[in-house]
This record gives sequence, C-alpha cells and structure tokens, in this order.
Amino acid sequence: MTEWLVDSGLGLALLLLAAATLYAPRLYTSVVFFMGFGLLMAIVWARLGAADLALAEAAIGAGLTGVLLMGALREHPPRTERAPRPRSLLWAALLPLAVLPLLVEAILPLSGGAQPLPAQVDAQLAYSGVSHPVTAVLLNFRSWDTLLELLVVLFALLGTRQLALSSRHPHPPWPLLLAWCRWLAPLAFLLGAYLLWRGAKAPGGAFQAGALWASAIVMLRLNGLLPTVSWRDWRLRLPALLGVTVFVLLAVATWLWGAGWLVWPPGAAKALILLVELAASVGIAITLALLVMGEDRELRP
Amino acid sequence: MNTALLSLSAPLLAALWLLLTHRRQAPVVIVASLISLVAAVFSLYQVIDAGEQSLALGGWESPLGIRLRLMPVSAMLLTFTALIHSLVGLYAWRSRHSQTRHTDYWPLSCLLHAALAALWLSHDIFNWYVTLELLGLVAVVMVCLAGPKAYGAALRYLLLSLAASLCYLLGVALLYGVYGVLDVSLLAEAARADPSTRTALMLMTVGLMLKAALWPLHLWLPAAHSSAPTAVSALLSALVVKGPLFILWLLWSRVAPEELGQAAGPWLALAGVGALLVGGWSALRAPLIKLMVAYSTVAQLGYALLALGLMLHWRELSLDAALWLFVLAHGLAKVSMFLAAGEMQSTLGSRRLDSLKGATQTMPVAMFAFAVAGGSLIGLPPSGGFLAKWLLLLPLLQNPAHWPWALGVMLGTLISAAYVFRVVAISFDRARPTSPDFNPDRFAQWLSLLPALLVWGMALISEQLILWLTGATL
Amino acid sequence: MSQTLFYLLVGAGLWLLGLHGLLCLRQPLRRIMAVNIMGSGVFMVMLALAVRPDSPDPVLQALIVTGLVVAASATALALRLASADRDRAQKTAEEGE
Amino acid sequence: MSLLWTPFLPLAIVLSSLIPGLLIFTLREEQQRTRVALNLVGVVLKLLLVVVMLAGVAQGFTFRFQVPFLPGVPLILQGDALSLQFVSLSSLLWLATTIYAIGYFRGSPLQSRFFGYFSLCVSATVGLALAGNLVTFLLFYELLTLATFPLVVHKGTAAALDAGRRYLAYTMGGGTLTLMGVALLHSVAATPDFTAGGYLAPLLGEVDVSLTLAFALLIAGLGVKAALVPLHGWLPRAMVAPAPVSALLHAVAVVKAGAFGIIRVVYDVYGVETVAALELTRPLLYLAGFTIVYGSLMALRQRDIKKRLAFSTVSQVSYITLGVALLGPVAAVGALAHLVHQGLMKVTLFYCAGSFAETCGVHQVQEMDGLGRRMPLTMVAFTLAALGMIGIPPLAGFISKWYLGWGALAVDEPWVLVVLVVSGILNAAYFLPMIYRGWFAASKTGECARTEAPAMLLWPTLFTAALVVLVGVFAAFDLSPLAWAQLIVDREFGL
Repeated sequence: MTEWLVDSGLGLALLLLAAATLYAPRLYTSVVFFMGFGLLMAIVWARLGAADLALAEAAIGAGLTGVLLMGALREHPPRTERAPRPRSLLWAALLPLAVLPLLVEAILPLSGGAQPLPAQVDAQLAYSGVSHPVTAVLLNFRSWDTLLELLVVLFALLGTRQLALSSRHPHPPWPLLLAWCRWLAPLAFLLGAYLLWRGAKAPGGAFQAGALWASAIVMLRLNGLLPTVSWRDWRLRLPALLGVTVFVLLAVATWLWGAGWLVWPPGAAKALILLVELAASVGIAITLALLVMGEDRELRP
Repeated sequence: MNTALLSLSAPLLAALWLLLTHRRQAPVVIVASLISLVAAVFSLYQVIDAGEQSLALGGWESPLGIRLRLMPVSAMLLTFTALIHSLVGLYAWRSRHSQTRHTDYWPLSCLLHAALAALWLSHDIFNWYVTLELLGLVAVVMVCLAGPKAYGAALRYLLLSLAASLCYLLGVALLYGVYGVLDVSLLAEAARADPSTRTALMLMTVGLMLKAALWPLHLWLPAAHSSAPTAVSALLSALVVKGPLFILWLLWSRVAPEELGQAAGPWLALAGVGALLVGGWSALRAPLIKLMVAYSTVAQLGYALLALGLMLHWRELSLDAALWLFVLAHGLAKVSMFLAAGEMQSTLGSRRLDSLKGATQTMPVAMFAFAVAGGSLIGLPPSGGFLAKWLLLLPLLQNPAHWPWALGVMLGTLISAAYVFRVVAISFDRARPTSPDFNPDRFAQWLSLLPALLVWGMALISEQLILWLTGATL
Repeated sequence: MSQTLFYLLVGAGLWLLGLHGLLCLRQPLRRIMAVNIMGSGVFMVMLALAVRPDSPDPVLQALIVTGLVVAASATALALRLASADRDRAQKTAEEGE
Repeated sequence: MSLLWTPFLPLAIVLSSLIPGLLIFTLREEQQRTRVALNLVGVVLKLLLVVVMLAGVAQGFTFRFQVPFLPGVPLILQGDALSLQFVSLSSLLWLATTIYAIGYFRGSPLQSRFFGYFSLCVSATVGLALAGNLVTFLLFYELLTLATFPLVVHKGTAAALDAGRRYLAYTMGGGTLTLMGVALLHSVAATPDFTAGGYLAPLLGEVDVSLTLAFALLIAGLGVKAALVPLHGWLPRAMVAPAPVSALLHAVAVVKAGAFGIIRVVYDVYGVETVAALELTRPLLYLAGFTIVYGSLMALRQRDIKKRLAFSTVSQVSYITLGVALLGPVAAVGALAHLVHQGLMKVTLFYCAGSFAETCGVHQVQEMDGLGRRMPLTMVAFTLAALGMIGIPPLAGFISKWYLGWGALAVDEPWVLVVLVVSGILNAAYFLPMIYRGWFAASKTGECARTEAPAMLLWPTLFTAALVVLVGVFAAFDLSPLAWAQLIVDREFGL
C-alpha cells in the first residue's frame, strides 16, 4: 500500500512542479521550480532503481542546467515582470488534449512488450570487459552512440564559440562561498574520480564523473581561483577535445589494424574502455565548465 | 562497407585536425571532401556489384549492437553529400561573403558532412535520434555564423528541432516498448498494425516532418535558411533537410506494415500537394531574395512527399526512383540557386528582390546560374528536375482515377515557374547605377553556375540513372 | 494499476505538458524549460519501460543516459543562444534610442 | 541507307547556330566585327547543311541522330519531308533577318546578348522541326520559350517587361499543358517515333478517354504558340519587341512552332483515321474558323501598324490549323503551303513596319500618308506582301487559300468557304487603307530625314517580297512549297 502511495505522491508532485515551472508568474520563481523539478526527477530515477540515471540527472540535468538558467536569468534582469500571458493559441491548447487519448491507447499494452535484449546483454557481458551492464552497453555494445553523443557535446561548445557574447562583469568572490569552495572542490574531484573508477563495476561512469568535475571547476572559477585561459592556448583546447579525439582515433585504429570498426580486442577491452572513459570525462568536464562559465575572451574563435 | 566508413571518417578526422591545430585552412577541408567523394563513389560501385552490405559495429551482431547498412540509396546519398560539400567548399573558399574567415565554418562543415554520412549509413532507430540531433545542432550553429541578426531565427530553429527530436524519441520508446529491438530490419519483420505501432509511427512522422520542414510544419525554415550565410544556407537546403526525409522514407517503406502505409499514404500526399501550393504561393510573394529561395525549398519538398505518399498508397515502387531523383536534382539546383542568390545579394548590397533590377547586365553569370537552376526546379526538359517529374507523372497518368494528383503536380509546376520567372523578369529590367565599390567576383559566380550545369548534365546519364534507380531500391 | 503503467502515464503527461508549454509560451527561457520538461517526460517513459518488473533492461538505461547528455548540451547551447539574442535585442534597442 | 557521317547532319544543323550563339554571348559590346562574322558564318553554314540534307533526302538517304534520354524514349533528330520544309523556311528567313537585325541594331546597346539569344532561338526552332518523337519535340518547344523571352524584354522598358511576363505566363502554361499531354500519351502508348499515319490507331477503343484528354492538352499547349483565340493574348503585346524579333519570331519561328506541332500531333502521332474516329477535330475546326474571323476583326480596330500585323498573324496562322482540322488531303496541301507562304508574306510586312519605324518614325497607320514617295521600294514590298495576304492571284496567299477552299469543298464543309471569303474581305479592309495612304495620300508631316531605308534593311525586304511573288507565280514547279506540300501529303495520307 505504502509503495503505491509513494509512487503516486512522487508522480503527482512531478506533474505539479512541471505545471508550476511553466505557468509561474515571475521568471525567477519558475527557474527555482524547475530546479526543484530536476531534483525530484533524480529522486524518481533512484526510486525506480536506475542509479546511473539518478547520478546523471542530479549532476547534469538539475545541477548544470540550473546553474545555466540562473546565469541566463542574472544577465538580463527581468525588466517588466508582468505575468506571462500565454499566446492565445487555441490549437496549442487543443493539440495536446487530442494527442492524449492516442498516447494512452498506445501505452496501455506496453507493460507486456517483448524484451529479448536484457538476456543477450547478460550473455555477452563476460566478453565486454566490464561487469556493470549499463557501462558495457554504453562503451562497448553501442559505443557508436556514445561517440556521436560526445560529438553532440562538442557541437554545443562550438556553437557557444560562434556567439557574440557580452563580457560578464566578474563578481567579487563571496567569503562564505570561498570557505565552502575550499572543501567542496577537492571533494567533488575525488568523488568524480571514484565514480569514474567504479563505473566498470557499478553505477557511475564518464558522464557522471565529468559533470562532477565540471561543477568543481565552475566553483573554482566563481571564486576567481582559476585563470581564464584563451581557446588559442593548447592547454585548454586539447583537454576539451580529448574525449572525442581519443574515441575517434581508437575507432580508426581498430578499423585499420584491429578486427573492425570499434571492435575492442578481447584482452584489452577493459583497459581501452577505461582510457576512453577517462578521456571522455576530462573532455566533458572542460566542455561543460566552458558552456556554463565560458568567458567571451576564452571562447572567441 | 570499408570505403563508406572512409567516406565518413575523412571529414571527421579533418575537422578534429582543424580544431586541434586551431587553423582555418580551406584546402584541408576540400581535400577531405574530395577523398570522401572518391571513397563514396567506390562504395557506390561496390553496392552496384555486390548489393546491400551491412556491418555490425563493435563486432556485436544486432539486436544487441548497432548495425550500419550500405543500401544503394545510401551509397548514392553519400556520393551526393560529398559532391555538394566539395562544390560548396570550393565556393566558400573563394567567395568573400561567406563569413569563413573569423568563424569555425571549416570544421563545422566537415562535422556536418560526417553527421550526414553517419545518418545515411545507420540502420538503427535510436542511432538515428542521435544523428538527427547532431544534424539539428550543427545546422543551428552554422546559422549563427551569420552574426547576431540570425540568433532569433536560430533559437526558434533549435527549440523546434529539439521538440521534433523528442517527438521522434517518444516514438522510438513506444516501438522499443512493443518489440524490444532497435534495428530497422528486425523491426520490419516484427511490425504489426496495432495501436501502439500506429501512434509510435505517427509521432516519429510528426518529428521527422518538423525537422525536414515538410509542410505544414515548415514555419522555421524560411527565417533560418535566409538569415544564414550563403554557403551555409546552400548546405542546409540541399542536404540537412533531406536527412529526416531519408529516415521518413525508410520508416514507411520498410518498417511500417502495409495497411498502415496505405492509410497514411493519402495524408502524406495531401501534405505534399499542400507544400507545393502554399510554399509556392509564399515564394511568389516573398520580398527578399534568399527568403524566396528558402520558401522554394519548402515548395519543392512537396514533390518528395507526394511521391512518398502515393508510393505507400498504391505500393507503386517506381515512385521511389522519382523520389530519389527529385532529391538529387533539387539538391544540386538549390545549391546553385542559393550560391547565386547569395553572391548577388552581397555584391549588390541589398537583400530585397527589386535590387536585382538589371542583374543580367551587372552580374550576368550569377543571374544565368539562378535561371538555369530555376529551370531545373520548374522541371524544364532535359534537366534533372524534368526526369524526376517525368517518373512521378507516369504512374499518376496511367489510370484516370489518379488524375487529380497529376493536376496537383501541374499546379505545382506552374507556381514554381511563376516564382522563378518573377525574379528573371526583374533581372531583365534596366540596371540601376551600381555603387562605386561594386566589383563582382567572376570566379565565384562561375562556381555557383557549376552545380546548375551538373543538374542539367544529368540528362547525359539519365537512362542508366533511371534504370538503376528503379531497379536498385527494391 | 501497476507501477510501470503509472510512470508511463506520468511520463506521457510531462511530455504533453512540455509540448503545450513550448507552443504557448513566448519567453525563450520558459520555452527552453518546457523543452526540458518534454525531455524528462520521454526519459520517464523510457525508464518505466526499462525497469519493468520481469527484467530490468540496461540497454534502455544506457540510451537514457545518452539522451540526457544530448538534452543537457542542447539546453546549454539554447540558453547561451537565448542570452546572446537578448544582448542583441538590447543593443539594437539602445542604438534605436 | 546511311553513310558514316549522315547521322551527325541533323545535329550539325542544330549546332550550327547554337555554337556561334554561345560564342557571341562571351563577346564584349565593342567587338562588332567578330559578332557579325560569327553570325554570318552560322547562317551560311546552316543553309549549306540544309541544302546538303535536301539533296540527300531526295536521293533516299536517311538522316537520324539518336541519343538515349529516358528509358525507352531516346532524343531523336530526324530529317523527313515535313521537317525539312520548316527547317529550310527557318534557315532562309534567319539569313534575311540576321542581315536585317545587323542593320537595325547598328549602334544600339546589348547587341551581344541579343544575337546570342537570337541564335539560341533559331537552334530551338530547327531542333523542334527536326524532332523525331514527342519528347524531343517537347524539349525544344520549352527551350524555345526560354530563348525567346529575353528577346521580347530586350528593350528593358516597363511595357517590354509587362509583355514579357504575360508572354511567359502564356507560354509556360502552354508548355506545362504540353508536358502533361506528352506524359499522358507516354503512360498509355509509350513514345515511338513519328510515323506517317500515326501510331495510336491500335489503341482505339481501350483508352479513348485518355487519348481525348491527351489531344485536348496537346492542342491547348500548342495552341498557345499557334495563337488560337483564347490563348493568343501574348502575341499583340509581344509586338513591343524590336522589329527583327517580331519579324522572325512572332511571325515565323514561335507561331509556326505551334502550328507545326499541331500538324505533327494530328498527322504523325494520332493519324487522320484515329482523329476522325474520336471526333476530335470538330471543336478545333470551329475554333480555327472563329480565330480567323476574330483576328481579322481585331486587326481592323488597331491603329498601330505592328499591332494590326500581329492580329493579322493570329488570323493567318489559324488557316493552317483550319486546313489540318479539315482532315482532307487537299486541305492539308493548302495548310502546309500556307505555312511557308504566310511566313514569307508576314516577314516582309514586319520588315517594312520596322523600316518605316526606323527610317521615318512611322508607327501609326495614320502617319503612313505619302510614304510611297519617301520610301518607294519598301512600300512596293509592303504592297506586294499585303496583296498576297488578301489573296490576290498570282501571289502566294492566293494559292494556299485556293487549296484550302477546294479542300473544304472536298470534305463537304461549305461554311469554311464562307469563312475564307469573309476573312479575305476583312484582310482587304485593313490592308488596302494602308496601301492607299502610302501611295495616294499627300504626306501631311514634313519630309523625313532619309528618303529610303538603309541598304541592310532594304535588301532583305526586297528579297522576301520577291520570294512572295516567285512562290506564287511558279507554284507548279516541283521546287515550290506547294509541290513540296503535295509530296508530304502524299506520304502522310499514303496516296
């Protein structure tokens, strides 16, 4: 009974938070609601037993997106804060209502759908070089998806580089933040490294570690402890491109000299996966940090 | 299959090299495109001799791993993409107006090429989601190259592109929920016409139509394509819009069961005719040069949608050949038209159409390229557009019950003739005195003429091309 | 009603809410949040399918991780683009005055 | 039989004006001599090639150039009797008009562009004449539209552009209708070569609806260029183009392309029996008759010389459609002969109109008083051609009208005779005042600058006027257009 109560509570809370985010009168309140929504979503993932996802959602979904929203909010203070009068589009209101019955009709039979894949994953897990199934799928069975996904992250960075950004006026670091930062930043780095290492055996992995490192870098930048390095300087450029470059070079290497495109040799699978994970998390950390805190001077092509 | 992968990895490595060394060298990109073109042609010949080939990535057979499949159509599209990239790359290197100096245009165009190649080769519906996302993002970023005035259009394009990807992803989730596999061939065997599959396919179709700017979900395209730099809008209109169309075609002709296809056919065909008429009408009334060319893309995609819809409705496989011949002809003609329009717009200094007054005297070669490309869009014989329209018309005219569709095609032709010749008529007017710093770049104008001559040159190989297309896509 | 079905419906509801928000709202920031909510809805549907009681499915979880990273980086670009567009609007407004 | 080089002769005829045209495009304005040289080389070369082909056809050689284009439908350029008649007419008049145009445009801007498109037009016309099947015909039919549009808007004035837009609207619409007709026929009966009695006879009975619709589409599409009444609106407005354009294109090349197309469709695609069986030509006959009378009536009301001649063309071209629609062999001879005769007469009239405008600035009919004294030779040519148009024996017009009347009686359609007579009277009504003003009225305005048109304008006018007379007087000879028409009709009707 309580099981059912918790689920329905979480579900309804999610829907309410989402509605509140969209229709809150002031922009600031809707951003706060949105961050609440993100955290609640992380809790629901954990509730449903997907630890990898809970970590990723908390770090990337709620954390960094929330910081970005706050950043965007801070830059352009709400001049006239009248209630957002949604466009009186009749069809925009009716469309979701029309689609709802179709969706419900489609969802009902889904709980009994066929599922051949989990059995195959367990069967092949031994040859994948890692023991945690999600990491095995991400970095071995469907490694092509992950490579393309790293490209997506790179595109986001390249996109931000092309924009003509107005230079941000740096705030003097807030003393309490300085104190916090001395403890939190190293802890975040440590935690990220642990997540990265544990990814092979248990929930964790490149993205979660990368996100944590990125948050650590953002904290250091907020306190002005990290110098702004221009993109022209290789010390910033190479780590940012590390993930994609290592993955692509490995793919081409396995294609030319190995058994085929992205075929990890059985013996070295674990080592190669770890190498890729390390490179990917470094790349993601630098990229996400640049996305969040990237100064105009740093990013200018 | 290896040559196809080479055709994919060449631009990818070139992009990474440019990013790592932080240099803006056009020759690197053009050489990469040419290597990719040669590799694509080899893969095309392999497919012609040995038929379809597939490759299990990472050594894991599907359904576990991702399978890349080289079909005749995808080999042709690989060659087409590499050819367009080489042509546009040459133009961008030469032209002074393509904002390639102080931006990341060169690595981005290589990454766009790699993303397209990944899409043509992929055979896995989730992998298509990631490649679609890649395509959408790189297109948005390249629209932003035009500077702050393009950010508004780019932002709307990005939001609609994300929403479309999520529609598509929800469809993928439903399909995976029912059948448990992501590979297209396995899905094709397992697919049944139950409500879940119907809704999933509908969602995926809405997402793909939004990304391919097929009428009535085309509202983001004119603003985005017309505000982008010249070379970028050529790439967007010729290639990026065709990616989702390829997936839509594969979904409906391979995965969807027959009766769903038959039911959806007329709706797609009606949307096609709608695109022809509404898109054509908007192009006729567009006041700006590139806006008119962008609306013409929306209109011309109507032919592809019409061919797809009728092919599904009547199981008439010769319409496949019409669809893909149209994609080739439209791509080449649109590249030439956008390059010519962009060159004239930046040299004459104004975005308005009436600034083209007397363009035949001031910029004769660019206007000639525009008119020749327009001729292929209208479908004047013996251009590529005519071949596509000929193949589209034959099944329509065969039995009298299908004549209303033929009427739609005829009206589409008339409207496209109207908006092309509206510009040509303006250009034959008396030329206004040109501004003192008016020095047209003749070589860039000749480069913009090249794709148009290619689309008319398709007449030389038209018979083998049509016989191969009608034979190959079965 | 089983847990899976409930979360499927919640996911579908979030997706629809996000779609409605995207179509109705005008401010770029709110529309970006609406798209994020749509994304969370789809991931909720996928996860509900991934943790069906008979066999937890690691492949779908991996897909969700990929989807999440893609959504996050796209949102980051959207937000930077929104603020850059706002700067342009302000600059043109100032030049206009 | 055919030798090694014979297949390339038709291609050479088309290229002989295409290549000079493309070269002329690249010339700068001041390269006057090279442009004139290129023009004349192209003209003379084409005439020689046509003569060689005529001789070859007479000795039984076949000239057929074939290139694969669509599956089952190659592009064919073939010299048979009907196509050679039109080709020789076009080549001959292109020679005269080129010389006239060189004189007409001396010192005016944009000559390279003009002569470039001028040569492209002739290539399209000749290609259309030599076309061996419907698809090749369609190809050159559409290219003719593209090539003539820049000539109509050559002056770049607002009126010229408006005329150009209207011209495009009509001809593009016509081209699309023709495309639909050709595609419909291809989907029903593939597209074999033009065969002398038509190739659709075996399909009678099964696909009559498609055949009828295809015929309607083709006739509507070709009717635009053949200026049948509802579709003739572009012709009078296109008179804003310079005189050489009106002379060669809107009196000979473009208008005849439509009429030639109708002849091909009726004789070599459908065949006379099929058309008669399907009752297709009844409406066409009435339409042609109405156009003849309507054109003459409208010509009466025009005050501008070129507008009057334009409406006269609308009416005269319908004689050809009338002759074809009568389906009788004798009427067919009249129609085919009129194709050549009308071309010669109308070209002369437009030359004279152009000379009047260029030399004495005479544009309106009222201003023609006393022109005979100031420009005697041009006025003589004008009078000869006008009398020919009215149908005064022994000039060219009389012969074709005679055969048309005789043919109408042969297929017992007496009302056609009435139409011919009424049209003759109307022709007289609008040509004779012009002749009277020219010769007998005293010139009210002062003497104009020069007495006679410059030589480059005068000689082509006299040349074509002489042809009008010769063709009429020596009609019985076997080299005359009439004999040639008889040869074609014998072959078409299998007599």
